[in-house]
Amino acid sequence: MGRYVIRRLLQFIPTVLGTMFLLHYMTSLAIQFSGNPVRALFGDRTPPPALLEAITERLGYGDPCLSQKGNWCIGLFGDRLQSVFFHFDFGINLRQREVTDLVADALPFTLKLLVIAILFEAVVGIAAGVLAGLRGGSFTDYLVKISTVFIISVPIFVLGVVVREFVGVKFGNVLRGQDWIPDVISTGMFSPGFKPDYPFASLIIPGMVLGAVSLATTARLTRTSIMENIRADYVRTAKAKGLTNKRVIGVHTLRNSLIPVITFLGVDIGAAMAGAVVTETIFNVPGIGRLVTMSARTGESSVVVGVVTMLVLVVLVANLLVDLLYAVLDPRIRYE
Amino acid sequence: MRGKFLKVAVVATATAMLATACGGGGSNDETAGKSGGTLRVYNAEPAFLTPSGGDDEPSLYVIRQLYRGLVKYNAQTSAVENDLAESVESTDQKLWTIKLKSGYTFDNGEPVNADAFIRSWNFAAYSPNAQNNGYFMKRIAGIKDVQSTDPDGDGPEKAPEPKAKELAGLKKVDDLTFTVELEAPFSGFPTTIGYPGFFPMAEACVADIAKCNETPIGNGPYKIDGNWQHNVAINLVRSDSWKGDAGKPDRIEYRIFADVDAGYAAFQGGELDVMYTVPPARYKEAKATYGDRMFELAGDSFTYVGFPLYMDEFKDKKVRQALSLAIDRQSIIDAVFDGRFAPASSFVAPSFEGARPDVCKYCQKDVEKAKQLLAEAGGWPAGKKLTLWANAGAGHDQWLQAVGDQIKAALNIDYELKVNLQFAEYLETADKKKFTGPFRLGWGPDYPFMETFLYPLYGTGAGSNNSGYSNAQFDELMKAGDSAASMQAAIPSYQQAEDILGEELPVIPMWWRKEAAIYSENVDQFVWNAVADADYGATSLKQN
Amino acid sequence: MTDVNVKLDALPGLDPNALPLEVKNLQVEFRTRNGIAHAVNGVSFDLRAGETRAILGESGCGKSVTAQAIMGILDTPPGFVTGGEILYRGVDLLKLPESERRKVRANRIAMIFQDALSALNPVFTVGFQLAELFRKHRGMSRQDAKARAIELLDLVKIPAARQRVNDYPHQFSGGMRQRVMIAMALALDPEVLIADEPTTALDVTVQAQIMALLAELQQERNMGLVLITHDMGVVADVADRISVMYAGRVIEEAGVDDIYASPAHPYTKGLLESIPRLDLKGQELSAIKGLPPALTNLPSGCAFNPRCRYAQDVCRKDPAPSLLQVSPSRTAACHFWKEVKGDE
Amino acid sequence: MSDLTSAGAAVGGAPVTGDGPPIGAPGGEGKERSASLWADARRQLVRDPVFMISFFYILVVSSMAAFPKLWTSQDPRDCTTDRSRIAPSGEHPFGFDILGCDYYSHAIYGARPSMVIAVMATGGIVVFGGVLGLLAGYYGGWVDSIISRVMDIFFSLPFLLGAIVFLTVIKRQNIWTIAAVLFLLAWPTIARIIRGSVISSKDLDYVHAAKAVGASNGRLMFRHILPNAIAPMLVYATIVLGSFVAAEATLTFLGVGLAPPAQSWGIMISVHQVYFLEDPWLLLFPCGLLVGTVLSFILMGDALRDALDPKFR
Repeated sequence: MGRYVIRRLLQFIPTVLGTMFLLHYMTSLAIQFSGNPVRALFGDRTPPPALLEAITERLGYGDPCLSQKGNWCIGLFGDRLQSVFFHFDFGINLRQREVTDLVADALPFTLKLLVIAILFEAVVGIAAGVLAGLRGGSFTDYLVKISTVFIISVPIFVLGVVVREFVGVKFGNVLRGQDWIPDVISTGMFSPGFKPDYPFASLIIPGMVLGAVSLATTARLTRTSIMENIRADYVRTAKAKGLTNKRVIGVHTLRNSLIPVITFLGVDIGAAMAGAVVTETIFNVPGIGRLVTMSARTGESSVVVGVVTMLVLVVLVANLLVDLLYAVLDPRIRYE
Repeated sequence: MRGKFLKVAVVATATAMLATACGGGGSNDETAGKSGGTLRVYNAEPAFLTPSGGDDEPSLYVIRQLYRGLVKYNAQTSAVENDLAESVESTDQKLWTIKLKSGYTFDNGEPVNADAFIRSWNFAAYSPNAQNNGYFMKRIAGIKDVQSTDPDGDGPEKAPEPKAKELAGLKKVDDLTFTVELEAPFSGFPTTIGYPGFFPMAEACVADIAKCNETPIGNGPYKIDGNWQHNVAINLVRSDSWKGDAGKPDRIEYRIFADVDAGYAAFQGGELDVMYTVPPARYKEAKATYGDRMFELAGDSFTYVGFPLYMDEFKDKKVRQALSLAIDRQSIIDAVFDGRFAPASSFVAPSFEGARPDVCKYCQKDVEKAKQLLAEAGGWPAGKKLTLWANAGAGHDQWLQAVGDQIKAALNIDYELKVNLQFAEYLETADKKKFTGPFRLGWGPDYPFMETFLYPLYGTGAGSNNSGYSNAQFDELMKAGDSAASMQAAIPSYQQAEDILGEELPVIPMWWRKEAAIYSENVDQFVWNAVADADYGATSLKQN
Repeated sequence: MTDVNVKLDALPGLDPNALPLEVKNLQVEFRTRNGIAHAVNGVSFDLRAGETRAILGESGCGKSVTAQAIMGILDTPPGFVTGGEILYRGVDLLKLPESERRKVRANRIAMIFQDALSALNPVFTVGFQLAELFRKHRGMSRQDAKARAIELLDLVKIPAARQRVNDYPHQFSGGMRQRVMIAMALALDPEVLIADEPTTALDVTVQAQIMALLAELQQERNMGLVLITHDMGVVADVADRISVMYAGRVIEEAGVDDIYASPAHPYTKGLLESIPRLDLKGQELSAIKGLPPALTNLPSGCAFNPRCRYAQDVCRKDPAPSLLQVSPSRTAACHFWKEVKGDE
Repeated sequence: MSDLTSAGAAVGGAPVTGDGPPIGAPGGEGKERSASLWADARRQLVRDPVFMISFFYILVVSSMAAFPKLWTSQDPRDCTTDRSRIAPSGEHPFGFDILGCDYYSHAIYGARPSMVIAVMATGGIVVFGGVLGLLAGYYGGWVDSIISRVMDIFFSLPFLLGAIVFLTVIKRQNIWTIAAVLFLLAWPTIARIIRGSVISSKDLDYVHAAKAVGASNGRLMFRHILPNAIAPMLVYATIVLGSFVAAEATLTFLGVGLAPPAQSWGIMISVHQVYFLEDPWLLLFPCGLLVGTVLSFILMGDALRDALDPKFR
């Protein structure tokens, strides 16, 4: 196991470097071909060249390779690697803030959102999947099947906007009109978006929207998995052992059925982080996804490279943990 | 990012509208509205909270409560009134003497004296400091020496140190007096210094500008409570060190939204007291829902379609006039913007002193005349498509498409849209004069003075003259206005210059943005400053 | 748990002197999208204590379904028991409520499955799976249950039981896994053991060991054994009585010697002829021609008639006869049993 | 968004770790069995109403994309702001959009970019991902190491974030670039699926037999090993088609997808979503078409999987 982990960690190195270089090259190309992002800061008015240059220099976009189309900017990449790995310096954004600060500001919100989303999709998704899987072909099964496919089909931004308007604003306003409902519910949970006064409660609904798509997948996966396992020989053995139905399902079926589901949930962390882009925009959550989108839009390559690199690391570590968890859950798998 | 800098003097005619619209408005000497309470307002994430750095709307909204400058603008008449200045005077419009009132301090106890202003302006102007508002120091003598240029353009060498660290045009006379020498006479100088880029900064602030950005050291009626919570909130409380008229609310909380729709949802959910803007698509709904709690005012943000005069197709003014005549501005405004804009028929914001309607004779739809003018000009090259340019991701494609549709219908010129450039690339294209067809751009005034709408956009070689327009007579008239004895005296020259534009049409004026703000039932009196927009410090809350 | 120390004597109608297992006219059908399959169509047999009853037949003939129906672990849906009786010491299991029925399983009637690898839960140690029986049925503590699990592994002759109790099923060899299965089945001292093809997946040498072990344990405990198999060789070694099944029916029922000496049904005869015999080396093996019929679409008349060399019109028109008495101790479901038998 | 991962996971098993029971459980009897597998599958699918309805719906949408003139004679570019947001009527069943263009013809013409993007990107990942997966699985060793590391790079980029970064950087947002970005970020999934099933079928007896009689590497890969991997790939490809249709809309909403004057369902939805309280039909029509398409692809994928996977018989 130990050797396996070390090997996997070593494999991270080319992956992370590759990802960083890919991002570096893409963003360098962007500057080479479509111009200095600093220029956009001034909008309609043309800045004095001196000022433009000074700001460009300060932000690290002054490297001459950035004005030669197609240049790989290897030197700049080297500098970036050096500052990232030796000084933990990811550069600054157009507003001259440290990327590490930006991430530190944004991360807690995204993490909270993720926790809520993953919990929601795990609990509700697995429950729905188990219900449907145990009663294959029943009404519940069809209900779960159809509603989950439907959720997957609706673009998440439509879902988000509809939920914000109807649950956050319309329904929330009804609740806010009732005195007996505690504030944390009426103005916290059912608010139209993130609220600093209720940093957790106001993220519940956005988190649920974020988790909705994966919830559907979780439910489908659980359902399929349960249906496969419920017919498995060892489940029959468990029944033949005279165990109660609860134990046959709860211990002998579920444990096996949840292995792929848990794997999915682990991998989904990365996807959910990306999905947070949409949710965070709609519900005004100042998280990582929004940070990356905005930076990409304003062409802040240092931010994009820095933040996405960090996210990639998170995804890689999450994947490794999932693989290890997989080995714990399924003794047939041994990594050596 | 279409920055809106200063807000403009509302002329007498607009005052009446303002008065009825906001229920009496509120200038500082009026004792309307009681003080107290917490005002929760919508804001986007500011770029900077320092006077030298913040040049975008969200920044200015915060800076104006944290800091105060030499002059301020009357909420209703928008006339320039002294704030920290005792007097701002000049005899030749070139050398200005500024006297300060005594007794004002920063929140950290430092005095607000002549040094504070000189320090702040020098800091902004010195190019290695990379301050966005260095742009506004461009008229002060010696500006070239504090800004360095890269000798080989974008080449490998770094820009050298500027020749001087300080602006030669700024001279301290005594603690409360200093003089400002301009590069060239400018009669409108007193109006410019009410812009936050000219607000003073404490020594401690300039010493550690990054820290000052997170925890501003202001000199205004409010001070920050805690730090700038990026992307979340900025909370201000009333400052005890402020000697002027105190702000009405005890506390101003700026809630930060990345998406205006999300902000509107929060307003609907009762989480905000003021939104200084309404999402365009929700304007109708907001008007219906909030009716008397919506404040509207003709604004001064200008949207135009520029002609690339460096292209042969657009050299003949009749072609330009014909294209302008083909457009039904009101219809586009109604369809795409729910009426949130006012059609433009001039080049200077209607609210500005000296502005006149219908300067442009070709800004009303008239298909017959358009066809005739185009025919006189020799027609449009057969088969050539008109390329319409706009930057991507800002929703301009919608209305530009409508413009194209109308031109196609009226003049049978087929069009294509070129709307995929991000703003930075788009602006560089503009700077390099690489547009291949009419292009969308906007303009907001830098100060409440006609000149700001004229010279920067149409003066020969001026910074934002993206059309490449050049007219000696126009330049001459501008110069005459700049050297006029007073702001009033400058107006006739400027008006003549505008008339030239009305005939030559280097750009097609499209529309002026209408300001629309909404406020909640908690608000007792909402105050909109004609120049500086929503004035949160003057807005009062209902006291229970 | 509720089922601590179940006293099964409390079962209503329990008659200690009745047979440990008696199946009467059992009917099972599978309701599928393609129609109803009559998987078991009137199967009857009985089992005495200490006796080994073999149920013989090709795959798909309903023998495993019969076993599952007896255990009450049929997948419902699609499988339904639609008729007949399953009597444990005089008590009809089919009439018991599920909670009572559950207590019969493993305690009174236990089962061994064909493929021990898939029949053991891959994610739990064998110790856990053994101990579970004691904990849930006998209410033992974890430690006691584990001690019993080790004893059981010893009983089925798994070397180093103390260490292996913590291993997972996939860490055992095929034979060892089947021993674990046996241990599990015997854990609660059942009176009836149903072994569904217990050796099919194993090497011949291991097969013999397992069968020997089963026989030994059966004798020790005077346990009734229902051996379900398609392997005539295994049957000859261990069975006392044989029921031959075809297409959901028992078509011949006799003592092991009688059947081997003179089968009374053409199908049995066919099966015996298809066993390779050393003494007939060099001769071609005769196999039964054709394939077993689909249960959803049985041929009219006797289900075996398309493959039967004795078949005549009556076989094609009339349904196969119910079991005819061939001798006092044996029956066969063939109009022409005399010809079949006499042929030999 | 998790659309893609969900598609991956929806195929069953865990595409990520590649362990667990091999998908499709290659039996070993080779071509004979696979022939009957496909025949059985076809028979089962034809009788499955859900599959047939979905299939029919996709046919309809494809015909809109291929031959919009079949469905409408209106020119979607014939717009005038005088007709802005007029509600649906008999003559104009979907009404008019904010620029006064006929919304029905807009929706018909909008099918093309959505479908073309999805089809191109899916085709790309099937071919490219399939070949790389095959090579990695078949040769193993350093070939596998290199391909796997490259897969890791793209796989570890969260899908939506990666798309945003690439598309904002490319700055030319048209059908080609969007398809290319979807392709770039999605091919590793299919490569993994193929790699997994190649590895598990590489050791099958008939492959050894073919090798023993001297079949070339190419023949072994394409004639003997690949057919075993087709079923899971087909299921995944069908579902991913749906995900791509949805992804186009989401990218457009985020401002990195197609932009007007191009016409696509994504543009229709994201432009009009702000009006959904006032004129809900502006959102409902394109959304309905889009959801129907995605739904159909997913249901088809489900049905295919059920038909092709012996476990579900």
